[in-house]
Amino acid sequence: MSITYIEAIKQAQDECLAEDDSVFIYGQDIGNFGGAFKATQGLKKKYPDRVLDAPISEDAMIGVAIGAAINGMKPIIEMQFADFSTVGFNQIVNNAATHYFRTGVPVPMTVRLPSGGTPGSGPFHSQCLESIYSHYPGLVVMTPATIEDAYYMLKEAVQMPDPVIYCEHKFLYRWLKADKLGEPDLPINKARVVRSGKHATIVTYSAMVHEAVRAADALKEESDWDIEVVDLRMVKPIDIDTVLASIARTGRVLVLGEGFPWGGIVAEVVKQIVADGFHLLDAAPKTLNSKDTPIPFHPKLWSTHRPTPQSIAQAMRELLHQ
Amino acid sequence: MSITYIEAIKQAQDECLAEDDSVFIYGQDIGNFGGAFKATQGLKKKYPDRVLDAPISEDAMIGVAIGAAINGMKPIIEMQFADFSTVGFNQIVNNAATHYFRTGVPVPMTVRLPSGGTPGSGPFHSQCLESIYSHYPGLVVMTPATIEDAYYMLKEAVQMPDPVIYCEHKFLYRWLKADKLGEPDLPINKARVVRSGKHATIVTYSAMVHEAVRAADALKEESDWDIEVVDLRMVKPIDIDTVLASIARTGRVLVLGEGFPWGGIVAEVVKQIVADGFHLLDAAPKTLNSKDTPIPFHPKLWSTHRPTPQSIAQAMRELLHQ
Amino acid sequence: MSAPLTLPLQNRNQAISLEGVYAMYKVALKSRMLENKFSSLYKAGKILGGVYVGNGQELISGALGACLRKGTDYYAPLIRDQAGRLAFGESLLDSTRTYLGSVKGPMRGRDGNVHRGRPKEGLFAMISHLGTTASVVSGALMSERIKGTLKGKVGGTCIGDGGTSTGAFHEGVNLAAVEKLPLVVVIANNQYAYSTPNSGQYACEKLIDRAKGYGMEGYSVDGTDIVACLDVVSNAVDRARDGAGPQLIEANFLRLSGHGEHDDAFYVDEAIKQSKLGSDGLVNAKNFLMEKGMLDEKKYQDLHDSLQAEIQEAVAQAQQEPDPDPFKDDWRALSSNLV
Amino acid sequence: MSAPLTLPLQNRNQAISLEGVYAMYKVALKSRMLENKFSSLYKAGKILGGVYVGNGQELISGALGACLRKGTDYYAPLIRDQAGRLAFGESLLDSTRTYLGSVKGPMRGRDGNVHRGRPKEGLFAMISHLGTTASVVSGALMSERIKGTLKGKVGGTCIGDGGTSTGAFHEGVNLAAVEKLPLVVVIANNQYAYSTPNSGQYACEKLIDRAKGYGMEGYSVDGTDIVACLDVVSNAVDRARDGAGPQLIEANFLRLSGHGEHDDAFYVDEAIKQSKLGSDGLVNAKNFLMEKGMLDEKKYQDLHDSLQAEIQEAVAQAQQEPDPDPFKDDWRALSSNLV
Ligand SMILES: Cc1ncc(C[n+]2csc(CCOP(=O)(O)OP(=O)(O)O)c2C)c(N)n1
Ligand SMILES: Cc1ncc(C[n+]2csc(CCOP(=O)(O)OP(=O)(O)O)c2C)c(N)n1
Ligand SMILES: [Mg+2]
Ligand SMILES: [Mg+2]
Repeated sequence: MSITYIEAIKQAQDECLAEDDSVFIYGQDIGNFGGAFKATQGLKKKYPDRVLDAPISEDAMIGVAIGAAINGMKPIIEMQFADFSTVGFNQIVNNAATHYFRTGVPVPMTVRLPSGGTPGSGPFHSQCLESIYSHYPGLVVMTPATIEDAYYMLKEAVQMPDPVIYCEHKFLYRWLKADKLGEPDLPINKARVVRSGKHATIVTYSAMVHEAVRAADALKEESDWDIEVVDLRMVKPIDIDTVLASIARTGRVLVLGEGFPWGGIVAEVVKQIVADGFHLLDAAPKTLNSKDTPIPFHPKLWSTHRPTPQSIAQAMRELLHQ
Repeated sequence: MSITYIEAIKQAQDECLAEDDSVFIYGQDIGNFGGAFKATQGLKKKYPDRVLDAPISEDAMIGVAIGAAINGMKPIIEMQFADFSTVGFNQIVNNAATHYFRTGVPVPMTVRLPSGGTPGSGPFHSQCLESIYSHYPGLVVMTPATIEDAYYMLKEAVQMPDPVIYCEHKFLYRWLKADKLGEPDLPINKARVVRSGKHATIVTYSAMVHEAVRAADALKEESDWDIEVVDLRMVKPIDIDTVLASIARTGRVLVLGEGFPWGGIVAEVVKQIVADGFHLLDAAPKTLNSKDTPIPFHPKLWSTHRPTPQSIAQAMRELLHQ
Repeated sequence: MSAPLTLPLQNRNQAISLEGVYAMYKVALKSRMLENKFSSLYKAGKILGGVYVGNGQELISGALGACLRKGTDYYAPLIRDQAGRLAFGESLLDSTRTYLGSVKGPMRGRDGNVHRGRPKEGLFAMISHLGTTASVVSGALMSERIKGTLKGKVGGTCIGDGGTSTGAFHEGVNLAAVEKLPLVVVIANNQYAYSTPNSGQYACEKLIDRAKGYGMEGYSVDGTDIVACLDVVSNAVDRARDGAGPQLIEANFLRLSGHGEHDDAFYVDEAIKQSKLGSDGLVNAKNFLMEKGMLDEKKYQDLHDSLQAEIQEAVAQAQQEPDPDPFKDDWRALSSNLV
Repeated sequence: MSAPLTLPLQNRNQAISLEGVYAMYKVALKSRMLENKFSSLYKAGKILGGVYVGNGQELISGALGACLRKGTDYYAPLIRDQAGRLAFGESLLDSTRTYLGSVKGPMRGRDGNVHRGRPKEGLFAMISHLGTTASVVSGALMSERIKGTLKGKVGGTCIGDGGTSTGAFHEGVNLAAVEKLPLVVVIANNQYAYSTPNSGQYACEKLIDRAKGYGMEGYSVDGTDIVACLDVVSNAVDRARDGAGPQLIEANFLRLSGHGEHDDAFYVDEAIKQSKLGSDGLVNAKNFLMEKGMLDEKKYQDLHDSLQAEIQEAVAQAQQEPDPDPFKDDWRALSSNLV
């Protein structure tokens, strides 16, 4: 009776389909085959008319979702990998995202993006696109880091009247396991203090939440630093109040993300922190992202390219000694 | 014998074609017709084999540029509007941008993006995409604000071994006029202090440089504030040293951009400022961008949506009184 | 006079009556006159954005709009589909208000001219990026199928010769074929995409040669012939409605104006202008109706004057309506309340 | 034995000799054996990424690679083109080094498995996003035209049945046709795209029906027949080289393995497996060569053993080579020095 992160996603979709006739899922190999990551396994059998295989046409898949959503449905689009959503990019950012503002008619659709790095996946099966989508007005962007968030946030995403970019992290799919699904503890638009501390704060999201906690544990062990970790959960909009409240306690902050270092969520969080919490800061905010190169294939390169508990702990040491 | 910003672009292309047989231009309606903005007018006649009309296929246009660049050419791609480059997005960010890192073979191509807002152009003919492209490793992004930069930067872009996203601002096309082309005064990777001051700095780029200068002039007149204005010129990579040197003089900074407010160049500049110049700051860095909605069509909405000399001056007053 | 026309096309369920042709002509003429008005307003500096008119496209565009049923069907018009919009039932005011930026228009000043729509009434609001409509309409039709309400419903959209070069169009049309959706796609082949002639967009003999490659039924039609347009389009719409799957129509004619009102179209081939392809379908239609006794100069003048008055009124009303007020506007891109 | 085979296809400039068929068979067999090796290494946990093999695709893939000339032509292979790569002249070591992550491989550990290439030698390095190669090869060919050196040169690329649904593929192929480029596009129709059968990708009868719609010459070929593959591909390549414009080939066969080595392909239709389409082209080729007296069991065993030794050596060498060192790697995405 255990549950993993990917099973939580499947269960959420199953219940969405069961509870609401206007929900359907569309994506490549998601029917009989159950999806590249098995997030829809068994669902085609239960809901044969609402779990549909798509041709390799990401642009058109998003177009279909838009037309259906305008027409009262609540489509879920599964991208086979987040990286391939660049092919549907135009329909997402220019059509889905602008529709409500332009016409007053909302577009309740959810795009599931299997995101982030796993060893040996290389430059085109490892990307984090949340920063790119967050840049555009009209999109909600979620980045669940736990089994419960994966489940509850997806269920809310599907019912939300706006287009939601739901970034599920592939590394967490089977790595996160629990005996059972926990209760919801927070509205989805609130950041969560995952680990409390007093010397510094790490603000992060998605898989990096777990790396941050490891780094914090190591620093506790190593030199008795108490590091607070805040999980943003939703990266657009951002619950900056929870972030600022944490910094009010600690005075120091590292903003951490797995994606490319230029612009994006991490820079945006820093921008918002200094805009409203400059006086709270005892030291310059630090940031950590991947390196500014494509994501390398070889695990030895990959594990240096992205932040690790070691590189996070090192950044924290620098922050704490500033 | 006067010259405009768009004529500088045309002249730069003309000379690139004349001086280097490996340069060619590819884009929609750029041949006989001379391009939607006349940036290639007359060039087809002079270089009939190297000024080529493309079908409405932005993805394939970029693919062509990649194949040609790998093969020793230096293609210039004209997008009819920056907004349409979202259709070629995948080839730009995943193919062109990753190629050098993956294979060691550089891709010397230039993508010209007619960018930015003009009244009545609406959500799909007004966008600024420099923030999106800057996010990706492997691209150089230029945003010239003057006639000279338009000219000299384009000439360097074409000769650069990397893919360059060259964002030319449509509002400046005919609005900037000079008697003649000035001499180059700075390497293209250096930011320029456009107006010196001592009380605060505005860091910006592209058309907003001119709005910032107007706001600075107004503040001088109104209350004798001396505002320094720094033009980034190239937004990836960023010359943060010149920005920090200015802040060292003024202690206060507004980072200003025309694009959407979430993430992007403006947030990145703030991130870099606080990382290396936190101790220089007498007040929290401020930022100003467009509103976080699609770009509205109606000039009355549009002129409130984007930063104006008035809203910039207002932000500066708040910054100066912090 | 009300006897149904006998037309050569096979498989046609409906006969086209002379009354039908006349009704369609009125819509096409109204469209032309409305756009002429926009064109003069543009030249007088009274339009805020660009103006892209459908001169030459009125017959094929109007035919599609006329054959679709508002309230039942879906229609995703493109930039030169003023006639189709009117035929589908879009009001003059929706058009004038959008061009003139009235806050009372369907786009409330947030978007302009050809981008307008009323998605809740089955009239989609296009984005500029070409090729994106086929998949959107397909999505609406797929959702009808899921709901079990598809039967008897049709979706229609239009694409230019140039737009067929987009990957988005290919993906959308192919998907509609895979799903066997009742989608009618009109390729309005006006010989140019902006300044680019067909030779710069495709290398096949006729675009309709692509129908087979998509597994669609395909038809060519002379876009300057009102009867043929009505006939071919109504046949295709009927077949789609009856379950024959997606339909592709290529209509050939010439764009009788510049790409937009800023463009003098110096590049248009004189030979095409002089050919049958270059003839004005509206003039042809008028002649046809005169021959058939449905129209004479007096009746035409009356029709013209009454349309002019209608248009004038819609323009005047939009002009006196308020602009959007940036300080009262609800500047929110999301409909959820998350902050 | 060295007499040229007489083959039914028209317009063929070159006769296919039995020696040619045998040479091609050797390449196809080597490809199969190499990929079998990768497959076992994968199952033993010794490969860092995924493994996607070309079982079933060797003949058509190898034929394209064999007909292109390294040093003159351009070749953009796709995921199942190990055979084409070998035929084009890619070394075994380039392959093993990339799969095994050796820093000495052409991708230096930065990219893996099927993404490798040597762009400066005319062998392009694919990205994962399907459909993007046709335009890239077109760009190389256009640049040859601009330089005045196009004559006698050809570009070749491959796409899957599923990949034809991408907009990128449509744009690239259409552009090649508009530019009348000497591009040969092989559609490797292996009946499935991952788990999706052809009925989920297209609604036309045969994908080659699209050739006419692009204005390309088109050919169908049985992908399990070595002689037919060589014949059709060499004909198309020759025609392209001679200036006949872009060529589209659809080869039909069955993917004889899962999508990747992680996939047991439970969804593959038993009836297809049992049909001629589902036969193993490599077995067919072996039988053919035995019939023609070019091969006997002894000769086959010798061939097999020598190929095995070659492969073993290339694997062993790659395995003992150093991994990339993240601390010595030149972490720069730009080749310009701007900072
Ligand atoms: C993807 C994309 N690229 C470029 C444009 C710019 N553009 C607008 S209309 C047009 C020409 C369209 O030609 P066609 O499809 O033949 O339609 P027509 O204007 O002739 O009705 C172009 C290139 C666009 N709207 N979308
Ligand atoms: C644009 C894009 N979308 C999705 C994928 C994921 N993907 C990789 S291979 C594949 C199936 C390809 O099928 P096909 O083109 O028939 O080639 P085959 O694997 O059968 O050789 C898919 C969907 C991709 N690579 N690119
Ligand atoms: Mg046209
Ligand atoms: Mg396949």
